[in-house]
Amino acid sequence: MAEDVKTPAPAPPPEGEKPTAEKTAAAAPAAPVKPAAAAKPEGPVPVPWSSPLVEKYRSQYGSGLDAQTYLGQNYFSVDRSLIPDILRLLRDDEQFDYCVDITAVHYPKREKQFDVIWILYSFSRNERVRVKTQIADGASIPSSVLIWPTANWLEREVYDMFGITFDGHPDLKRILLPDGWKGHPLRKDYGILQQDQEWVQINLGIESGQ
Amino acid sequence: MSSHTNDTTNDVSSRALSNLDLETPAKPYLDSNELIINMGPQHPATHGVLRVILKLDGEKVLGTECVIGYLHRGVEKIAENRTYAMFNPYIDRMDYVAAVSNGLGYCEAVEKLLNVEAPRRAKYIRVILTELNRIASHQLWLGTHALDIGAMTPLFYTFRDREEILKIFEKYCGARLTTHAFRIGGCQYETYAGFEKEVKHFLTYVAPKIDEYEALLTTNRIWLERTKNVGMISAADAIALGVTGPVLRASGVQWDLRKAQPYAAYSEFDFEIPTGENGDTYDRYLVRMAEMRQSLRIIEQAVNRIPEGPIMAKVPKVIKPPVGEIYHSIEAPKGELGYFIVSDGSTQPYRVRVRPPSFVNLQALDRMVRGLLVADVIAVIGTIDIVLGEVDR
Amino acid sequence: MAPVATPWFFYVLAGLAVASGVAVITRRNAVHSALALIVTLLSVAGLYLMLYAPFVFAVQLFVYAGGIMLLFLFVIMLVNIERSSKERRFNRMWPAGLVAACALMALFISAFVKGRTLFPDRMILLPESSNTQQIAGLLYGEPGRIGQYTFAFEIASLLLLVAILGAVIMTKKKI
Amino acid sequence: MPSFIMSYLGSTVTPGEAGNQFWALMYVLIIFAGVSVAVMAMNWLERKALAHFQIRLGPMRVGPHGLLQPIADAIKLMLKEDIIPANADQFVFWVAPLIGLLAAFTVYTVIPFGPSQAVSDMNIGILFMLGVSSLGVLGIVVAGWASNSHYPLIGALRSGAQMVSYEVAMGLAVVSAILMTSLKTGTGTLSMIGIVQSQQQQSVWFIFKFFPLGFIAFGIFAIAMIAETNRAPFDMAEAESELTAGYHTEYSGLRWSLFMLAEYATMIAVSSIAVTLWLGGWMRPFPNLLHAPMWDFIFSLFPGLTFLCLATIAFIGTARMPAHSFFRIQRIGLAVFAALLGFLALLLLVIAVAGRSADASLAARFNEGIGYVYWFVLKVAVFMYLFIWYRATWPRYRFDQLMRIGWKVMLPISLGVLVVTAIVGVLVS
Repeated sequence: MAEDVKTPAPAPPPEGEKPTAEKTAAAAPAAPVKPAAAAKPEGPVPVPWSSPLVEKYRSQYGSGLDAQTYLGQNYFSVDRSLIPDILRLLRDDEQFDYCVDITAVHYPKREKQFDVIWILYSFSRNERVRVKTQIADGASIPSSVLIWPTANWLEREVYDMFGITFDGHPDLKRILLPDGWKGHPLRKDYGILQQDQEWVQINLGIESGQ
Repeated sequence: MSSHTNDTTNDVSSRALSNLDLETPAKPYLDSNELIINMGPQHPATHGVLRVILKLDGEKVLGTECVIGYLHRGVEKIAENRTYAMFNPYIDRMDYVAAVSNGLGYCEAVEKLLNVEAPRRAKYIRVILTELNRIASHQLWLGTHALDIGAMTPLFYTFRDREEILKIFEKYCGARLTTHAFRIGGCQYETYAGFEKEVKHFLTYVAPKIDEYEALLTTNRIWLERTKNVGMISAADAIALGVTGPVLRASGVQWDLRKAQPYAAYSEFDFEIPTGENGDTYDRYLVRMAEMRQSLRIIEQAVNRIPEGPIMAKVPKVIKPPVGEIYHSIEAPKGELGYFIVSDGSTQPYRVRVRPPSFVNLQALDRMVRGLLVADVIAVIGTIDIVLGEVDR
Repeated sequence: MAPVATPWFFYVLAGLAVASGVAVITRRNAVHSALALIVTLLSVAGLYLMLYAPFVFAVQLFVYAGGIMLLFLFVIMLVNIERSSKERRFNRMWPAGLVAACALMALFISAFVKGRTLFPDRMILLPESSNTQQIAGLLYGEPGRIGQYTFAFEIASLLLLVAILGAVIMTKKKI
Repeated sequence: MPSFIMSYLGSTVTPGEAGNQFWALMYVLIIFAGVSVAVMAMNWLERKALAHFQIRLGPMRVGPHGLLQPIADAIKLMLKEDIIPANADQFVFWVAPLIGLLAAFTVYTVIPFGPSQAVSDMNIGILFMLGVSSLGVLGIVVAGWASNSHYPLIGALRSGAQMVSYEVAMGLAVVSAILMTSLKTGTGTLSMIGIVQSQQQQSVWFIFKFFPLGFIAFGIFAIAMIAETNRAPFDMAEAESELTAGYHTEYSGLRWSLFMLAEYATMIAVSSIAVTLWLGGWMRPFPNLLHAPMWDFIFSLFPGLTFLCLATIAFIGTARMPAHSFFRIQRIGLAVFAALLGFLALLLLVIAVAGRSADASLAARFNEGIGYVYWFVLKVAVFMYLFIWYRATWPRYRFDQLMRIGWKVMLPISLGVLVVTAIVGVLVS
């Protein structure tokens, strides 16, 4: 797993998910400047992010952690096993006291299908950082509700939309969709017109919600 | 309460209540049963289709649980099936009372992803419209909040003045509410003739009107009693719960993205960040009132210094950002509105995540209302300033 | 004032009082019983009015029908109606109650028949307008004279005050 | 027949006291119709005044300036489906609005529109009023319970607790006014007419008696009566934004309108108590200073002049209507209304002129009676306007704050005023 993340791949390697994305190799270090369209002076490239913080963590965790900067935004790609520790450290030692968002991205073609992303902010440093990890479908991830109470609803939403379970979440259930709904709509294999017909028919008493 | 009155509701809501960690008194003193009340989704004061399940002891709130999602439209899913430009109008439908702010955040995020920058004149136009929208949003908030607390009249005053802003929007881009004012790379429309004059006229028009709202409420004894020390949230709690916007500032945290991480042209303007002390409903009211005045200041500077020049950057007809991901956030009237966009190099975003301020702020409701009374729940829902279109997306 | 108190009024009011009194103890639903009790109280208030005792009538209205019954209703409303309506209405003591009621009735009848001499032939009709003053005179005394019942009246009000305080202390967890 | 009518018009006591059953019945009918019309007018006035407070126009469509709106509303409410929730207690649900309505209308038997213009002059009139109006809360509480739903139940509990609490302060304020009645004569009175007459004897409205004392007692009553009628800012029982509609959430159609009727009738009734107790009831201003027959004549012109004013306003409204055929019917309607008002004004002025002499002629009696009723209604109307004004201006109190004010502020103050009034009264006499 470490190898996956260590390669300085720009975040999404969605091999062939869309026809246009075909060309994007998973391990393309150079920014994909292939389309002629984007007439930019220089293609932005994720560059390694070096800072005392990164050095510290790298020495501590070694290969499980990788730090990059893309368009001036810093992010860690960390191994799934490091997740609760590194988040806690970031909050306790580095004052990333504000969890802006928790979200996920689905890459169905990948072995570990999901990226889970924490967007953190530190009031004292006025700095943002993203923490990313990859997990497989059906795998669970430790909840960060105890680190930031705000994670409660955010994790529920990720669960609702992607079906990623968070261990230790006090009340993991659907938040936006009704409780009995089947399917997780933000997965790529969930069609945009798709619905839980059964739920609609039983609960709304209509044939279809379309 | 008599079970003949509440049995049915009990059954419906028992599952939803499962996470209410309610400390029931060890030994009930006199036999006082708890009452479970369903506030909403059809309720005059939940600002849309929010359902709050209240667990009450008499009128005292023991715990709440929000049930949301009645307005879920799958905006994030839609984004994955639209091009970048096509998705822009959908953004307006989230926080529909601050559509301009939404659009600003999205356009800037995509611009960042494309690594282009809007021209300076476009940025100024954006700032003027966004700040006008902030005033409109706060006015709408004030009217409905006051109505929730029982003062009917401010609602009509604020709507009268909000109308002036909507007229400017309408003249600028043809729409009043879901404006779709900005495009990726700048603005589509040049300002209409007399735009500056009308905005300036609005500034002189609305300043005394804000005093008028304050005259009705700020020193009103009933208003003070209803809002002071109600729905308190400490700065530490607010940060831990991810609360942003006026709610956070009312708790004493002087943090505003316009200052902390300036976007658009905000670094060029002189304005202050109003903060409160107690983090109660009254402070949030004061902060928003002060913010309206600060917005007027920003607009005045912007409209006086608006530069000439192009309003659209060089953006390809077909927007195809390079592979990568970006998080960009702005200070929407309700708090930090963030867009996390993942591009796979195609014309459609691979993933758009909206970080809605209302959604996150609403989570603090439970913390704020425990131990208060039913009437305070109304006041606190109002003071968080949620828009259900944004909470449910 | 011309007398309007015809026997018909009396029979109607008395009948209403008895009928609703019976309803009070036979209704399964406690709120219905309470409403019937209000009708009883109002009928009795009407009887007071017929006896040229308007002050007592007003107090009956104000205190019993208005205040006390409201509190009754408050309590009853919070009781589990469904459960209580399934419970047995009378416990095993009802024969004793019946006997007691019959004995009381016999006492009343005997007092009415035998004890006619005990009562004055005709009540002295006080003018209606001075009824309130008469009561005040009894309770507080005329000018320059302490009333007969002043002390008892004040004691009673003190007792009530104590009862109120007791109720507050009992229900309030912390004061 | 004229002699039959005269038989009472010549009398100086109320029909109840005179044992005149025909006139008592007439009075009951007149008052019932009058109050119903007043409630409708109040409904229109509230909507219009509230709208103008709030920079709106209010009803404009049904009749000129929405004048027929209350009638349209009444018809709509009568025709609406009358829903009884399946789980409601049918009988109690049915009887609850009637309790409130009965209580609200029974009070009017003792309200004195003039020294003889009342159904009856009970010698415990004020107690009767308080007692009967305290029955009104039963209707509300029972309605909340019978609806078998949460919001109505909470609304009912709130309004019950609220009304019981404020009745205490209200009663004490009333007692301090009653104490004042005993000052000159030595014996006080509970009769509504007697209270006004004692103000007449003492040549002062009780609001100005022992200056701050009467005023404070009046103030307490004026606050308590708003709470008693569940009006803003004390409208906790039907707090729209909290309890949707409180105790009448489940009611619809005619039953709901009965609640409204009862509420507005109660508002008028409690305002009448305030007017009777503190504002001199039917007395015109300054009867003691400006008592020359000339002044009597000038004041007797007031009713006619008021109607003349209203007629003028209506005429101006007619003239200002847009000259478009769309408005023709409205214009005609408003003109007819104005003409009607003008005719009434003329009639009143004629009566005032004809009844100038202080003899016992029919016109003089009529003139006198109109004067009494006019001043009484005018004072009550001021209170009605205040009710609207409060509603437009203030936010709503919270329930615990309401209770705190009732028990911890109003009750001690009213007790204090009572005691001080008694002491001052003893010292003065």
